[in-house]
Amino acid sequence: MGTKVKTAVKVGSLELANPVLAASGTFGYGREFAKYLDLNRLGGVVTKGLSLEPRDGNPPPRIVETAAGMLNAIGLANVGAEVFLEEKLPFLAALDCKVVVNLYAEGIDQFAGLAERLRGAEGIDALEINVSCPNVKGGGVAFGVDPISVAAVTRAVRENSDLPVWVKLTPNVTDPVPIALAAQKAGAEALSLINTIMGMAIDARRRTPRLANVMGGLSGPAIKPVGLRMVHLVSRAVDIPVVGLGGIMTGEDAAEYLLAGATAVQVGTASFGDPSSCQRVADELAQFCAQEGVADVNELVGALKT
Amino acid sequence: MGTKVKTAVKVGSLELANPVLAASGTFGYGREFAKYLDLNRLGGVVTKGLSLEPRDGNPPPRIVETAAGMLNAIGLANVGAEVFLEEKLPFLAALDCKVVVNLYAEGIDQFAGLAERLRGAEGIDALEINVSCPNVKGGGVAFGVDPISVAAVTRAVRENSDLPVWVKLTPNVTDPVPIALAAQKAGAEALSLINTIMGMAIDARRRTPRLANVMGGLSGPAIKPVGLRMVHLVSRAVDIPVVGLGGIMTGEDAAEYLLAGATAVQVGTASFGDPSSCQRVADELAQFCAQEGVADVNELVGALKT
Amino acid sequence: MRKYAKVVSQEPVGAGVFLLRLEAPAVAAATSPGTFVMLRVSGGPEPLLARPFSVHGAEGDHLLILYQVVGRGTEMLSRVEPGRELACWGPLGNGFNLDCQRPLLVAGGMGVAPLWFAARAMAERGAEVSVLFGLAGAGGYSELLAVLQDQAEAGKISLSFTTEDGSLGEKGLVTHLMPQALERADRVLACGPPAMLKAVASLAAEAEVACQVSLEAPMACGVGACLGCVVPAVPGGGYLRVCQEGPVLGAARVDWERL
Amino acid sequence: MRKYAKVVSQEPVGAGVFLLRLEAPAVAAATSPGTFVMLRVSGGPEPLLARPFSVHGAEGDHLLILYQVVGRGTEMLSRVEPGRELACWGPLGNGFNLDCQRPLLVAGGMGVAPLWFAARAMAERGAEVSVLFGLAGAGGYSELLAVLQDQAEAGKISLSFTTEDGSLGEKGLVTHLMPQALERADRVLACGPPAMLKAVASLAAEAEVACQVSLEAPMACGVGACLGCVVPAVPGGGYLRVCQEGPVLGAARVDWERL
Ligand SMILES: Cc1cc2nc3c(=O)[nH]c(=O)nc-3n(C[C@H](O)[C@H](O)[C@H](O)COP(=O)(O)OP(=O)(O)OC[C@H]3O[C@@H](n4cnc5c(N)ncnc54)[C@H](O)[C@@H]3O)c2cc1C
Ligand SMILES: Cc1cc2nc3c(=O)[nH]c(=O)nc-3n(C[C@H](O)[C@H](O)[C@H](O)COP(=O)(O)OP(=O)(O)OC[C@H]3O[C@@H](n4cnc5c(N)ncnc54)[C@H](O)[C@@H]3O)c2cc1C
Ligand SMILES: Cc1cc2nc3c(=O)[nH]c(=O)nc-3n(C[C@H](O)[C@H](O)[C@H](O)COP(=O)(O)O)c2cc1C
Ligand SMILES: Cc1cc2nc3c(=O)[nH]c(=O)nc-3n(C[C@H](O)[C@H](O)[C@H](O)COP(=O)(O)O)c2cc1C
Ligand code: FES
Ligand code: FES
Repeated sequence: MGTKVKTAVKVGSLELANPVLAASGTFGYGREFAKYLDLNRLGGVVTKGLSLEPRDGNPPPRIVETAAGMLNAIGLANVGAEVFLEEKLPFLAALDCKVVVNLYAEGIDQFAGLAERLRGAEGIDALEINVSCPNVKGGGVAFGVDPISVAAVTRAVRENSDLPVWVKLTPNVTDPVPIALAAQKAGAEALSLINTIMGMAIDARRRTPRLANVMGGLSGPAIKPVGLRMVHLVSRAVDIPVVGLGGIMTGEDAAEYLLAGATAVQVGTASFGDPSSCQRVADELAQFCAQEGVADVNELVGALKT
Repeated sequence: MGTKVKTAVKVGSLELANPVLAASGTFGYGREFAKYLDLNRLGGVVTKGLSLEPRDGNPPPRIVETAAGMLNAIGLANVGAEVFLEEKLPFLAALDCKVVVNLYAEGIDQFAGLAERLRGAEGIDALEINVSCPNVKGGGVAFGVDPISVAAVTRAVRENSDLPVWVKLTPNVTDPVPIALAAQKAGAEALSLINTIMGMAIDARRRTPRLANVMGGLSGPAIKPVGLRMVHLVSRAVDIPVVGLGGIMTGEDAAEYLLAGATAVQVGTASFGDPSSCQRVADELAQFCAQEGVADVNELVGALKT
Repeated sequence: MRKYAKVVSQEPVGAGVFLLRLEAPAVAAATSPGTFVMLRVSGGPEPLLARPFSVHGAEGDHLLILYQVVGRGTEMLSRVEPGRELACWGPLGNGFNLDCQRPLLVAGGMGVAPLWFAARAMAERGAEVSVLFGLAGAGGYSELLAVLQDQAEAGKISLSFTTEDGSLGEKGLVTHLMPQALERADRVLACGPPAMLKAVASLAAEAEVACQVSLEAPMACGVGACLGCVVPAVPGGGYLRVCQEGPVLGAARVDWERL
Repeated sequence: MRKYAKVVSQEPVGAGVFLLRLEAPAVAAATSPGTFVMLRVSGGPEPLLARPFSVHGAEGDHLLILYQVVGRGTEMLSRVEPGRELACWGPLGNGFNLDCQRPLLVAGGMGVAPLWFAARAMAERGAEVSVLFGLAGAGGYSELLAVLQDQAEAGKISLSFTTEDGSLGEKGLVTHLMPQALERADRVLACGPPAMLKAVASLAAEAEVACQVSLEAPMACGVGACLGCVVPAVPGGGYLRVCQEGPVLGAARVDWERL
């Protein structure tokens, strides 16, 4: 690279070497991508949504490509806390980059129990609460759309953990601001947004939904305009940092999110079309700064002229 | 074509020769496209959002291309009711296809006044209330996200008109169903959905929004999964017909909307990339039916197997 | 109206500029200098919108487009092979007013594309045509410039250059040549970046010479329906659609302050 | 690991099938029959995802892919010219178990792509390889079939055909030939449409011959991260990732009822 751009950012109490994290659910437990990029060069890795017990997830088909995007209905399949702590975390803990564990549960007590289960585990730097996963009935949407529930979940995790708590918001709401404020008040150190947008795809000839779950979450470049808007709205309304995501494919996309008000960004679906995307985006962002005469990436944060 | 597929559909009391209408705001007042297709071959034309008085709209730039979509912030520029009735409607009235006038106002009294102003005008077949335009403060979103307001506006238009009233819903809500039910209860004959999804685009090098209005509405193929889902959800919840739209580019896209539960569809942004899109989609839909052994397009409506 | 045009040939003429020749009989027959067409290369959703291009010339059934690669639409266009059909509709918008004896044409960069069509048409009708062509630098443009110079000589068009880096003609902005040229002119036609057009409009207004400018704006439909392509108007405020009331507008109709 | 591969050549072999030769030394060195690669042609957002393709062969630095055009990704791939770099990562997934003496390979359609790699590798090691290749019809496939037949002869592979329309070999489904062929076989390897694989698995199970199938599933990442490519598993339910636990799976591990 040869550029001297300062790339370190602080998301609440957490210092990242650069603002680019891998997004939950699109990067497995990190190791899956180890061959294709240098994990130590990332700002951080957010792991696949973790629940207390292992989950099989939804029946296939679980994914379908759409115009400049994809739908997924994985159904939060994951290895569960025990296997995570024993088999997945040690690899991540040995990395230089930060490790954020994305949490999923179906009730407030379960969230508390999950946080408790992870308490003291070596190598976790922050928890990201997924109140927004649209795929599972009973949890998912119901939490994320209601400020009171979001606050309750946030508090439950905070009270059972010593780690910084990030809350990941759903875009499937009329107004994300009250929810963001509720999370902030309940002690979130940062807000991640956006999760996927609910959608559906149909096979017209077979007359069937293309996902076994019928509905799924839309991600990828198609949703970038929605993510940028929500990050812009929310970051102006809250006093805590925002981690922006949705459709980031390039360093310039990342810069757009920073300008909109994000302190850091996550790269999700892009990792599928190019497994080195996270590192590439980080490199391109530094290049962008160098080209634009930006000495410190923090200068971009919220610097949009409106 | 040579196919014998029956294409006529009934949207409430309105009979359309085929299920494909041109969507509001993307087809001007019809005449603009007369050179590029046979307007008489469409199911109908929905005119640009009309207000009582002429509106200049937002300052430029008003549009920007995004991944498989575009953002617009036209700001409901239109000629106003008087010019519409005198200069635009006569051309439309002479067509075989149905003419639906999309209404925009900033308050309930204004909606009532607008409906009253159009009362008795020759050549209008239905009114479509735009409670969902996301671009103008004071009206737009505020109405469309609240079932009580939507019901009030619907009633106001109904009471001041003899025409069928369609209500066009916004996707920018946590749940469209209560709003749909409110519109139905207030006397809507049909529901159109979806309008554009709120979004934003940023020029990272200039550090400015790409739209003068900062926010705009996302349309095009990028949003098709969102439209399909909302049509599916709403059509199962209401007893009145749904007119589906959002990202329809081809006859197969239209078939997907019908399967999801729409009785008719509108083609919007597609007309920009190909000015004959509306007719092409109607033709392709008939071809699709012929290929699939569907004798009557109504067989597709809601025929999704879930 | 046919909405397709077949690519006859496509020649790079330097600096990322291409001369595209399309077979589009109906458009070619109906066009006049200043009008434009919408071209769409992709059949799929990316890029979604068609791109507007001025008509650079019409020869029999052929339509000429002179364009520069600036983004992915033009990049994709530059890779299209002869024989391919492109979605193409037009001619759109109004044309220049060619009814004058000593027109002064002021072109900035690719603004030369429509103006050259006008220059040749007016020269053919016997007008004394002067063209001022400003570029940032002539580097890379030699092929295009040679073609233009040949055609200028053949067509008795007076052609002068300015470059900001002094690599060709006078060093500086194209407007530097205007005061003198305006002395003889009975109409100014201009096309180029907004800042240039603003300066041209103000010089022409001072000299009390009628002035038309051809404007660019992002377009979705090209046919007056989407209201996406507007520029601010005077008097009375409001907006004009570049695709419909324009792209050629009397300089006095444009609100240069709000542009 | 390099994530790019250069297109060396690309030959149409009939019926929309192409033989693609890529320069991808690291992948070629590491691959084995049954593994696959992810290929992405577009640089932009459309199509967004990479496409999985089995490795059809490896020759020195070269990787061979045999694929059929079925949608826009493969269509775009078929238009790629030699010299172009494609995003390419792999080898991914596990391989076939090649450790047997009298393998029976059952291919349906493009399922022949990975199986042929396996067939040649096993024949080279001295196994008596039988391949049953089923197609809907041989129409259009003559070029591909000629190539395979040549290679079969050279490699001492026994190759039999079935077609549903009877245009080549036995008329009917490829499984019709299996009962007899199974008598001598010590392992079955199969790749093709799910319904065929289910039938193959059940015939092999009846005959008590070990059976591996190579499955297809929509994939996003190809590396085990997205959990998008799962198929239902037995015993114990749950799911297996085709890209990670597969694409080659013991037939007994797949829950054919839920597939
Ligand atoms: C009436 C008119 C006539 C034109 N004539 C010519 C011509 O003769 N030769 C030529 O080289 N160029 C001409 N242009 C500019 C040309 O349309 C743009 O260069 C082209 O649209 C860029 O597309 P892109 O995909 O390569 O760039 P991108 O930047 O990727 O395009 C993104 C979006 O912005 C729009 N856009 C970008 N630049 C412009 C622009 N300058 N004007 C309008 N929209 C723009 C695109 O259409 C697209 O919607 C003309 C523009 C207009 C409005
Ligand atoms: C492990 C594996 C190995 C494969 N090996 C070969 C091979 O050697 N030769 C060959 O011709 N084909 C092979 N396929 C199938 C090949 O991946 C598809 O034909 C291809 O993805 C179709 O892409 P498309 O854009 O042309 O089709 P589209 O239908 O436009 O694709 C739309 C989406 O569906 C997915 N998709 C469509 N068909 C399939 C399929 N059969 N399997 C998985 N995803 C699919 C695409 O990847 C894409 O995400 C293999 C598939 C897998 C999973
Ligand atoms: C296959 C897939 C699985 C995902 N799983 C999770 C998850 O477990 N938890 C979560 O919070 N978000 C999950 N997401 C959402 C992403 O983290 C991200 O918010 C979303 O995809 C938008 O970003 P993108 O457009 O960059 O992908 C998932 C997304 C995809 C595509
Ligand atoms: C430029 C533009 C202007 C629009 N104007 C209106 C309008 O005046 N009234 C309205 O109800 N919808 C308006 N819409 C929304 C469309 O009618 C349609 O709901 C939306 O674009 C989604 O459909 P599409 O993806 O097919 O374009 C407009 C859309 C665009 C792109
Ligand atoms: S481009 Fe649509 S009105 Fe001008
Ligand atoms: S394709 Fe992502 S896990 Fe298999």
